[in-house]
Amino acid sequence: MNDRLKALYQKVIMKHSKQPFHFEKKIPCDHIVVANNPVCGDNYNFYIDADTEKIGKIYFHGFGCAISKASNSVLATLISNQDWRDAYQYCNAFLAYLEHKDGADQKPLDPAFEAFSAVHEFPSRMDCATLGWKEVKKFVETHLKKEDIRQ
Amino acid sequence: MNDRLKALYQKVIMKHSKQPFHFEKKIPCDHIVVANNPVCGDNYNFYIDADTEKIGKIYFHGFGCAISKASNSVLATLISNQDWRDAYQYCNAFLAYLEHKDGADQKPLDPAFEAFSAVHEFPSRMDCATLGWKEVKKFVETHLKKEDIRQ
Amino acid sequence: MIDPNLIRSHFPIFQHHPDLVYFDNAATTQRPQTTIDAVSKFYSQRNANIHRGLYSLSTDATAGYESGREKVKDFIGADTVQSIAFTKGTTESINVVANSFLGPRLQPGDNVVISAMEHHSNLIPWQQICLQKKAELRVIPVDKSGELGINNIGDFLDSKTRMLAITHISNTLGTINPVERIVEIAHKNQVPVLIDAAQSICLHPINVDTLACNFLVFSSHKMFGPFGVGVLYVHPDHMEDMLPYNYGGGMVTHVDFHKSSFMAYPHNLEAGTSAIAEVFGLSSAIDYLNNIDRLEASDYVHGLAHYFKERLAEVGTAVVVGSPENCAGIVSFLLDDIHPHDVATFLAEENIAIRAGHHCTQPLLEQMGVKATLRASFSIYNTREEIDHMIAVLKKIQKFWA
Amino acid sequence: MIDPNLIRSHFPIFQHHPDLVYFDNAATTQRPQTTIDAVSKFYSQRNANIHRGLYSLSTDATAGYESGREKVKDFIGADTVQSIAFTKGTTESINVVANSFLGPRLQPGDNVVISAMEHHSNLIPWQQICLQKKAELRVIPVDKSGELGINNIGDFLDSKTRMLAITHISNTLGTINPVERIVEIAHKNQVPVLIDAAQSICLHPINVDTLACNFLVFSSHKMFGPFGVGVLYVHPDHMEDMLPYNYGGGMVTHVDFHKSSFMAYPHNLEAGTSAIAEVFGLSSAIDYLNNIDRLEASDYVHGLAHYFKERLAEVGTAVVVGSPENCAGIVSFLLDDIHPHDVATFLAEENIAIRAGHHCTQPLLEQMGVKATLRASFSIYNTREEIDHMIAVLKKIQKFWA
Ligand SMILES: Cc1ncc(COP(=O)(O)O)c(C=O)c1O
Ligand SMILES: Cc1ncc(COP(=O)(O)O)c(C=O)c1O
Repeated sequence: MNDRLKALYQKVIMKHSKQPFHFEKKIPCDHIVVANNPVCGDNYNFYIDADTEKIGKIYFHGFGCAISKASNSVLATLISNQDWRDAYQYCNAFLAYLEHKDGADQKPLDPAFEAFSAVHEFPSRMDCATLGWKEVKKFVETHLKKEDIRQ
Repeated sequence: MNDRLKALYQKVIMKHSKQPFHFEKKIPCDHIVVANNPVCGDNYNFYIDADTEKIGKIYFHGFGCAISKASNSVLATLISNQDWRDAYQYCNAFLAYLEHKDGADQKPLDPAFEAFSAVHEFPSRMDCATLGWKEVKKFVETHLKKEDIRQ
Repeated sequence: MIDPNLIRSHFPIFQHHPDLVYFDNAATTQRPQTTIDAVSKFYSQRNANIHRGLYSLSTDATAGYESGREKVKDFIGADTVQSIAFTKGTTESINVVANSFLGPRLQPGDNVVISAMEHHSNLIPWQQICLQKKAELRVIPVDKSGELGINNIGDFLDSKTRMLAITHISNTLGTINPVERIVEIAHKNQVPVLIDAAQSICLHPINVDTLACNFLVFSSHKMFGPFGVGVLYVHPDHMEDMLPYNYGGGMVTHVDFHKSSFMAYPHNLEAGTSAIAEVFGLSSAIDYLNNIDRLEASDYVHGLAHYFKERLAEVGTAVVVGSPENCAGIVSFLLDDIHPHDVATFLAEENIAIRAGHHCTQPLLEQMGVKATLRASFSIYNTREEIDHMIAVLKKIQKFWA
Repeated sequence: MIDPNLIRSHFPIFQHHPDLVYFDNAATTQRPQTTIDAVSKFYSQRNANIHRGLYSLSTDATAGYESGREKVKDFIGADTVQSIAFTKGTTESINVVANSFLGPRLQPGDNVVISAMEHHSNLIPWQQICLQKKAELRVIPVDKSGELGINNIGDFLDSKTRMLAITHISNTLGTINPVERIVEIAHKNQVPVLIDAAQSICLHPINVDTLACNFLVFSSHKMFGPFGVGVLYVHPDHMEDMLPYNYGGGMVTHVDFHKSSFMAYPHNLEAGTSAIAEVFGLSSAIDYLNNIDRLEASDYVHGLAHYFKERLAEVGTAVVVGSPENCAGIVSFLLDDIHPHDVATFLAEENIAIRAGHHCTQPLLEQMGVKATLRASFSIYNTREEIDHMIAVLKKIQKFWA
């Protein structure tokens, strides 16, 4: 195993992928967010409870590689029980961290992001790590827009 | 003018192309044979009188280059008033002569063929010289087949 | 300043055929060494299929292919890279728009408007979809000079017009159509516009953002790029309307035996393995074009056409077909009543490569009252000396024929 | 005897990446120097558009392009060169047959038969035309070993069957279908057969005359030739039935504004400028293939697959997906429950290029009860040493994952 691989498949990732957090088809729930990558076949559902104030528990289930599973597991850990705006900020920060946007790779918003710092070196795996975050971000965004309109 | 061109655009060809034989829309007639090359736009009609015994006069009219016009003019000269089988033999011989088939370029059936001996060196012009002959040959062939069946 | 001799040195065909006078650029351009190398370098060093590979050759090929899309986007000033689909060429691009966009929205009694100077590729696809849907194909005529009556274009459009498809530059007469004005008039009538940029893409800077056309189509092989690839630009407004054209690998989200769902444009139009190496070559051709001043280049080439027409006046009864005021580097002409094929054969013997025929514009020639023309089309590696040479040969032909 | 090291020396990618283990040949093969040179030589020395030019570059390009057709004809043992149309690739060829041949003769209540192991490109075109025409798509299932029950094929055919479309070799499982038997059965039922030869054309000698199939389709890029070109073979019986697909230049006899007439097959299917340089490259690839003993070559490659499966047995819980008796050089497998993408990433780090995913056969994988596989596909430049290396890496991955 070379160092690049060791950096990608860190202990944290292996652990999350083998024992993902909240990995369960949690039905009924308030919302189901689908994260589907037709090119590689990754296919996850997020089962999300939420009220107007904040997001509740997030469960997820589906099929995909270790990176995607770990990334979604971290998502479920971090976003569950967040206030909507915080959730949005977390999603943004995670994506910016991975994409090295504006030096965002320097200081992760949450130390849990660091497990994914090596993904950037594997462009073909970026989608694996970001797919779930992107879809959940879209979901949060839609909610926030509705809020804005309502206000 | 190089020698190749002089060989292609011989006096005989220039004469036939400028004063083509039987160049006239001769209607009514017994048969009209169309010779049309969509790639280059050559477009001729042959106006043919014929009975069961033999072909009568052949006239032609249309649009095309000097080579095609000369070739059709020679056709009208040689095939007019031929017996069907002789006409067929002439068409075959002309095409074989131009295509250098089985050494057919050595001894032309008719000295008039010789004016076209250089066309073989200009592959892009072969169609110009052979189009009319091919279509008239098909026409003669169809007649002969009907004859064969009748007999 | 365009230095044709410097440019000539970039195109290996002229090393191989030092005497070649290549005046058939409207049919296909020659390729600079850089384009040729980009293709062979791809095969020698980077070759892999794209989109689904996890190894570095494949991710690298994918990135290169997608950066080709980006390069095309920048080259034509598109807003988003999603607007760009790779096709086989102009012809396929137009067929796609006729079938994947127009077809489903064309009702009996509707109409489609083209001009009389369209290449068969920008005529027959519309003609056939109109026949199929019982719609009307309307044709804006050309006048004797080879121009469209721009002031009358509005008269051809009405509330039933579903598309206006028009060439930027006539491949036969060289006419440069005022596409900005045309798009404006069409949009006033709520009519979407497809611009056939096959002849203009190489040397005429085009910005789809300011031009505001709805569709733009062109071929790589007419802009110093490889054969086998072309572009379809679709304005963001219509991207969601584009149905798949071919079905197959690489354009689906989910497939089962009895139904499939498809990716969004442009991917839904790129079924099967793409012309990957060709996209690398096209990228390189765009780099080449970005390194020259294309306004100067088109001026230079228009100047050659102008010079050729001037000199042609010396050749007795030679006549130019069409005399558009705004004219690109393309000239159709006739030499006395000598058939164009005969003239072209004589010219070919002197290493002058020009076209003779209908140039895939049969109805246009019919309108102009001719059956075939000689066509000289110039590019940046051509020179006035080459034109002088051609004029001399034309005079010789005329003498021989007299 | 196949000497993989000699063959390797013909493929410049291996000079450039000496450590590359390229096991993704089912996606696209690598190109020998001769193919690459044929393309760049065309552009450097012979470049011109074809069919309508009277100067020597163009007549020479035309002759070369048409001799490519002749070469393809001989390569597949077709009766006449008129049978061969050049397309963009397998995917386009199949879409053409579905639309230009089948479409007009498919009535509501008719059916089309395919197998469960078809690539999306040989599935969706039939599925969509069936949906459009209210016809039925019937699917011959695969058994657990990845084979079709050949004895049952007759049961799927009846008097309403208008086409049987089937792959020669499964791109996912490597299954070699007994196409001769299948054609026989179909013809007994008066059903025309399309053979998807995308995976077999490279190393499996095919003779359409003895095979007697009605259509054969394949891509140049999977047989050491360039991207951007493929072949459609149509049996002489059906040539007159083939309608145009794209409309444009080069496929018409006469055009006026309101109606056109078209050339006969194959020219009516080659609208627009063809992939000319690519046909030169394909010709050269066929020369390359004609210089090796393809029976030996396929034996060699099948031997590699067999050896790989044997050695894979050592790797604990690795499982091969499908176990067809007659198997080409393609092996799908899984490593424990590690996701194929993770395995492929590990392999890529050791310069081993293999695919992971559904290989454009989603419904097949569903039938086999898996979502994605690893796929190793071999060619004549691969060696047992490379396989040994992969096995060693797979063992390392397994250990790391444990
Ligand atoms: C069996 C089979 N059919 C069809 C195709 C499609 O070929 P292409 O992508 O070259 O059109 C492929 C290759 O991906 C294949 O393996
Ligand atoms: C104006 C115009 N439109 C369309 C085409 C067709 O382009 P292609 O043959 O590359 O598809 C051409 C070139 O022949 C052209 O000049």
